Amino acid sequence: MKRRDKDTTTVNLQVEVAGIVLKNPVMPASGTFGYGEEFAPYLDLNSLGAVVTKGLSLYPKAGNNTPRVCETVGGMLNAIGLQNVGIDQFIAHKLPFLEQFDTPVIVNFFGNTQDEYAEVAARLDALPGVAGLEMNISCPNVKHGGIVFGTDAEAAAAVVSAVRKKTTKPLIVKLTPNVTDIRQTARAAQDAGADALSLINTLTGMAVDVKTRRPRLANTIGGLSGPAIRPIAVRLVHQVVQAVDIPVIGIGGITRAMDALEFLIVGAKAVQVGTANFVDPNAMATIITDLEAFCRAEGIADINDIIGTLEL
Amino acid sequence: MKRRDKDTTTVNLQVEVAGIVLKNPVMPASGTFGYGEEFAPYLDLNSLGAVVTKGLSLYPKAGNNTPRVCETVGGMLNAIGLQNVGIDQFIAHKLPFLEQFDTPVIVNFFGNTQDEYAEVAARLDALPGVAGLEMNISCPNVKHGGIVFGTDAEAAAAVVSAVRKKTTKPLIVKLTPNVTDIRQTARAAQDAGADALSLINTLTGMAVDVKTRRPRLANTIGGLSGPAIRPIAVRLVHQVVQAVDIPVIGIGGITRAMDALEFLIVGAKAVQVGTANFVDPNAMATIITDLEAFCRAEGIADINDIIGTLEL
Amino acid sequence: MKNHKTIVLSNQEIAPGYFRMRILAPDYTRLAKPGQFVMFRVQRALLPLLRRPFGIFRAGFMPADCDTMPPKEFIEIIYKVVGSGTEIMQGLHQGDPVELLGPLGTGFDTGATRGDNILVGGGIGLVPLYMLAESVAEPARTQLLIGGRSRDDVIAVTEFERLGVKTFVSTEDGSLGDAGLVTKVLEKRLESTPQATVFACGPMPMLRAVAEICRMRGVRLQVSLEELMACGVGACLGCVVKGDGHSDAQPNYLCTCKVGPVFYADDLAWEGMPAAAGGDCGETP
Amino acid sequence: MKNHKTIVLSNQEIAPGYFRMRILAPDYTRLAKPGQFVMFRVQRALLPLLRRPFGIFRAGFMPADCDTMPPKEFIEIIYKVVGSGTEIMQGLHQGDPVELLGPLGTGFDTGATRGDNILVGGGIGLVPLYMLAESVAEPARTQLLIGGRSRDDVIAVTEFERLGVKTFVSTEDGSLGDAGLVTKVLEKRLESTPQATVFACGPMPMLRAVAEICRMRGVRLQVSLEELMACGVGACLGCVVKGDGHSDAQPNYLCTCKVGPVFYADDLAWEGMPAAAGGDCGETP
Ligand SMILES: Cc1cc2nc3c(=O)[nH]c(=O)nc-3n(C[C@H](O)[C@H](O)[C@H](O)COP(=O)(O)OP(=O)(O)OC[C@H]3O[C@@H](n4cnc5c(N)ncnc54)[C@H](O)[C@@H]3O)c2cc1C
Ligand SMILES: Cc1cc2nc3c(=O)[nH]c(=O)nc-3n(C[C@H](O)[C@H](O)[C@H](O)COP(=O)(O)OP(=O)(O)OC[C@H]3O[C@@H](n4cnc5c(N)ncnc54)[C@H](O)[C@@H]3O)c2cc1C
Ligand SMILES: Cc1cc2nc3c(=O)[nH]c(=O)nc-3n(C[C@H](O)[C@H](O)[C@H](O)COP(=O)(O)O)c2cc1C
Ligand SMILES: Cc1cc2nc3c(=O)[nH]c(=O)nc-3n(C[C@H](O)[C@H](O)[C@H](O)COP(=O)(O)O)c2cc1C
Ligand code: FES
Ligand code: FES
Repeated sequence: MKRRDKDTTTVNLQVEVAGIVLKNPVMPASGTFGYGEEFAPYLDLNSLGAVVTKGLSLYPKAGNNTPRVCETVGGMLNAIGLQNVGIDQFIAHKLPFLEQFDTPVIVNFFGNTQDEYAEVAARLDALPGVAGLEMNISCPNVKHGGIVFGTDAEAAAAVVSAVRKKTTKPLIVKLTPNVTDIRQTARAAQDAGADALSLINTLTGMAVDVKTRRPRLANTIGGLSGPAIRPIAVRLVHQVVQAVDIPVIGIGGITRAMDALEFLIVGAKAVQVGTANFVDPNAMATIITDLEAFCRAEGIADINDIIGTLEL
Repeated sequence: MKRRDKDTTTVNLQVEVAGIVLKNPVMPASGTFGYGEEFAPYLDLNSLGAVVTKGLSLYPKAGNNTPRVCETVGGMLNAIGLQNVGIDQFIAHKLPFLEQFDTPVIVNFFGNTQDEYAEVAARLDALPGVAGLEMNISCPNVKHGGIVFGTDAEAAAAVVSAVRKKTTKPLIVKLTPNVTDIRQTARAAQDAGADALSLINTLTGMAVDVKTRRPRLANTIGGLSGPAIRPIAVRLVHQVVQAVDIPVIGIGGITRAMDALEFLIVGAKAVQVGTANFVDPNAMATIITDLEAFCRAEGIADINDIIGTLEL
Repeated sequence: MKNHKTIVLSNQEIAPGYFRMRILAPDYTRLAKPGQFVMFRVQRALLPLLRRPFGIFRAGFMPADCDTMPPKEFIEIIYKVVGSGTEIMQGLHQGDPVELLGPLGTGFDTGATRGDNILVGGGIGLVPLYMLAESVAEPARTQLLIGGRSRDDVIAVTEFERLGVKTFVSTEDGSLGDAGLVTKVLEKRLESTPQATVFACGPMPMLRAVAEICRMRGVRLQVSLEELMACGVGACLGCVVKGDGHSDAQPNYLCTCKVGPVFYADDLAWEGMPAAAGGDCGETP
Repeated sequence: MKNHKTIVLSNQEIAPGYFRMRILAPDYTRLAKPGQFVMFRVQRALLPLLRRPFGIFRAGFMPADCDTMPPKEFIEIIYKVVGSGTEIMQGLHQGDPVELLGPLGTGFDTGATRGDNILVGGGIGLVPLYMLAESVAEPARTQLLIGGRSRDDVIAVTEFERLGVKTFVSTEDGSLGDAGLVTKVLEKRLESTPQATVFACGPMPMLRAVAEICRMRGVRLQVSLEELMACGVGACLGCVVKGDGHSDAQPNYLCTCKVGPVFYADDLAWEGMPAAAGGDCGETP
């Protein structure tokens, strides 16, 4: 990646995921890119494969008490508590901004109950400016004792089915890594009608302030993200790609083109960049440029030729 | 920790785990300290709370092909494949060395089948030089399609019961973090007769060499350890401490006294230091000294007064 | 608002544990407003992973390296070494590559500085007050109250004095200036200039006390807050503080990085405001 | 065998991408044997996390800083910048704190150097051969064959020449010395000195070819290998290579860090020997 050839042979970076055509396989991970506008001063949103919004719910959500974030070795914990403006405000104030760009908008969403999921999906389905839906199933099911939808194959299947009924738009189901066998939830989501899967969401973690003896997050427990989790994410994507027939989007600890390539090689059709956006607001632009340079240096004309080429 | 008081008030660092009295709560994690002798030139083995050996099996085991290790951000992957000299050689050549020291020897072991676990336990039970047994249940059950014992509460209960019948020595069961709800395997192990639990073993991970498109480990998948995983380990120890009545030993990414204290505060009675031994062969000695200095600086006379003092 | 890949121009210890770093920063003299901050990164480092927020102490020009070039634009930050990130920062040298994201946030409402001003800085909290002092209409009607634990924590006083601002130093241990808390000085100064507007930055207990003093006297107060930040640009929602009227039922969270770091005291919910606690990314032993 | 918390004495680029670092290293002149290595750490860094193994180029004394002190004992390593760790190393300065674990491993069997010796170094593989050349009984009967991709990869030749060793340089692109592979030179030299013992260090394809040449001619060969290492002391079992007679049924794994890094070629299973592949800890973009 250090050598940047002067060579200008065109490299095709375009990929297709669940019917959504992406200029390139790089998009932000939900919750790390706000509603897009926060990063517009630093990054040309037109250069991205897609924009993925902060997770939306039916009603505005205030989120957790602070502290909400804390740094760990090679990563960070967050317990934002899914703070978001809610679907009405999103439609009124956030979506119009994103519609200016020639970049597909993927809306990440969640609910506290199955019905809420379905209702948000129905609302989003009606919006021409929305190219696809990403449903975050790493949320506690309020009606069923707070068990996380995504940790149980049956619950996952049920909530995905409910959403599937409400939308004909491309539906991406975002999986949690906090399970014994992710292939079970992956297959359940596929069978319930998902058009694609994205993974991983954060790993559950915790840190303690030794002086005060209190958790570093007000919520005690939070989600671990960043380069520290990349090996876990690559393993899970590798396993899921083998287990399903629908496209997979790889997420977890990507900071460089090299990292993105790990996911593409094990079979992800696209990637999402999360925590790295905080480290460098221009990270995705650099990754896209470097992916192209890598292909050129290796004599690869089409990035699709890299996808799933892991040699075992 | 920077201020090192000249103050020489004695601080009690002694703790007891499952009937084993430890001079201090710090011991090596299995597989990162060989059979002790490898580190003897760098560290006084008498200064440790205990020595924990590389995982032993009934017969010698050759381990995996290379590459077996690979560095990741804030951590490392390993797929050693449980290479070990086997119980006979251990008794003949390794244990006598360890018996020279005034430090309890905890023998980590595993089997390919439930019967093998039981047989190794029976052999170890007969050895006066062995203070306790730590059984690693993160191994595939060869007789049952290779499903890892420790990922299924029933299988875990069965194998722990089988071992419990063969030994009256303190029995520590080492849990895998690669599960949806670790409290289930923790309770299963407790109910099957474990005297203590230790956690976490490594998280399953993978890395890819982008140039060759091959996994960085010959075994494709390996175990992630090191500071990167610490937040996950602290969370799991926190959860298990709430769920069981037997003592818990905290493991995962400890490199400093501060890290050890996180585990003690959430309720671990002792800790194991793994990957950090590679980073600094003297790491455990420094941690012990710094734990004492911390207690002194905070006016704590007995380290047991720190254990489980998390404020929520 | 830009991300500059730039370099360190100088980095000097100005008091035990306090460093002043000058960084090449094109456009900052034009863009940076009093009270704004930057997200600082040691370039290419993944440890620490996140950027560190620092107030802009001042922006200025220095002579170019040779005649035919334009003068160099810089900012200065002053930082206290408290953890892994600042420890790495103290080892940086001239020419080392770093990144600056900024200028960020909403700074002081300088429209409010027309009459008498009292600037209250606790320890390192003094930093964002310098550009504010530079910007006031009548420096002679501006008083700066600096508080610190001991003499070693009182920094940059001469810089303020050079602006023509009246400075009052107090230390908790009495090793410099008046002995006692800076809030005691504030109460005294408010007796002579009760119409003053107050601007404060410092540790939470100090800010809380200042807020109480001002509230009791009906004095307008702007405070600059610190919160743990991941992005600095309003995207992660990690840095929120509770706004006025916040309740569990009717939450009112405000981003410190966007709406702040400077707030009117009236716009905040002061009860239960936590002291900004540092994280720990595991580098320092 | 000790872990020294010590400092860098100097660190200079000796060819494009190749650096020579001198490190304060008490006792190494006495303890270090030819072919041994150290595990090097930039002190307190958690990124890179693991130490990096480097051959000891030489150990020596330098004058003390003042008359009344004993001379300073040092080692030198020569390293090529290839990844995240060596990239950080190239930025180190005199006085920077580092850690050395060593001397480690089993070096060359120097008992075998009595007659004619041929030392074969490929690129950076030359490093461990210097102490070996220093130790031979008759330097004049010792030949050093250095191979590199181009002239920039041929380092430290003059140092060897100063020892009175005959040196033969070859480069693949012909930019220095003979054009072609070092193995071609080896075949020629073995014609004139067929009784020689061969000592080789370099990339795996070179070593494999050297092993084949020696096996065909019945020449005794010692090779120094590289493997990924975590601990360097025989504890992690990460660094194994397959020993002679290894099979899946009868595995014979040998620790490169303990039994090696130097092995008699006969003691190794050469089929399927993998080329040591670097890891990647994610720092370099
Ligand atoms: C708007 C703003 C302006 C600031 N201006 C200054 C300044 O001018 N001079 C100065 O010395 N400090 C200032 N701080 C505090 C400074 O950001 C922290 O001291 C610094 O981030 C500590 O980093 P560390 O790695 O050394 O400490 P660690 O404790 O190792 O840091 C770990 C994590 O906690 C965060 N953190 C720790 N302390 C604070 C804190 N007080 N506020 C916010 N985040 C924290 C770090 O950014 C990092 O993410 C400011 C903070 C904010 C929010
Ligand atoms: C016994 C021994 C002696 C060595 N002597 C020298 C020497 O004198 N000069 C020199 O330049 N190099 C030498 N090497 C190789 C040197 O260790 C690697 O080049 C170095 O570790 C690369 O580190 P990095 O962080 O820059 O590369 P990265 O690729 O980022 O390293 C990532 C990981 O892979 C390991 N690694 C990468 N390449 C190698 C390699 N070839 N061998 C072993 N581990 C590797 C690193 O140690 C690290 O754990 C020796 C290796 C061994 C085993
Ligand atoms: C601050 C923060 C907020 C997040 N919010 C959401 C969210 O609203 N919905 C969601 O599905 N994932 C959310 N995530 C998870 C990320 O989208 C991503 O899956 C995870 O961070 C792993 O990727 P990374 O290692 O590149 O950050 C959030 C992550 C962070 C760090
Ligand atoms: C090289 C290596 C070998 C290991 N071998 C074993 C083993 O034989 N038995 C076992 O129970 N755990 C083994 N482990 C897991 C460690 O004991 C420990 O649970 C894990 O590394 C997490 O701790 P750490 O982050 O401090 O390294 C091994 C870990 C490493 C890195
Ligand atoms: S720091 Fe991310 S929203 Fe303020
Ligand atoms: S490097 Fe650990 S055993 Fe050789």
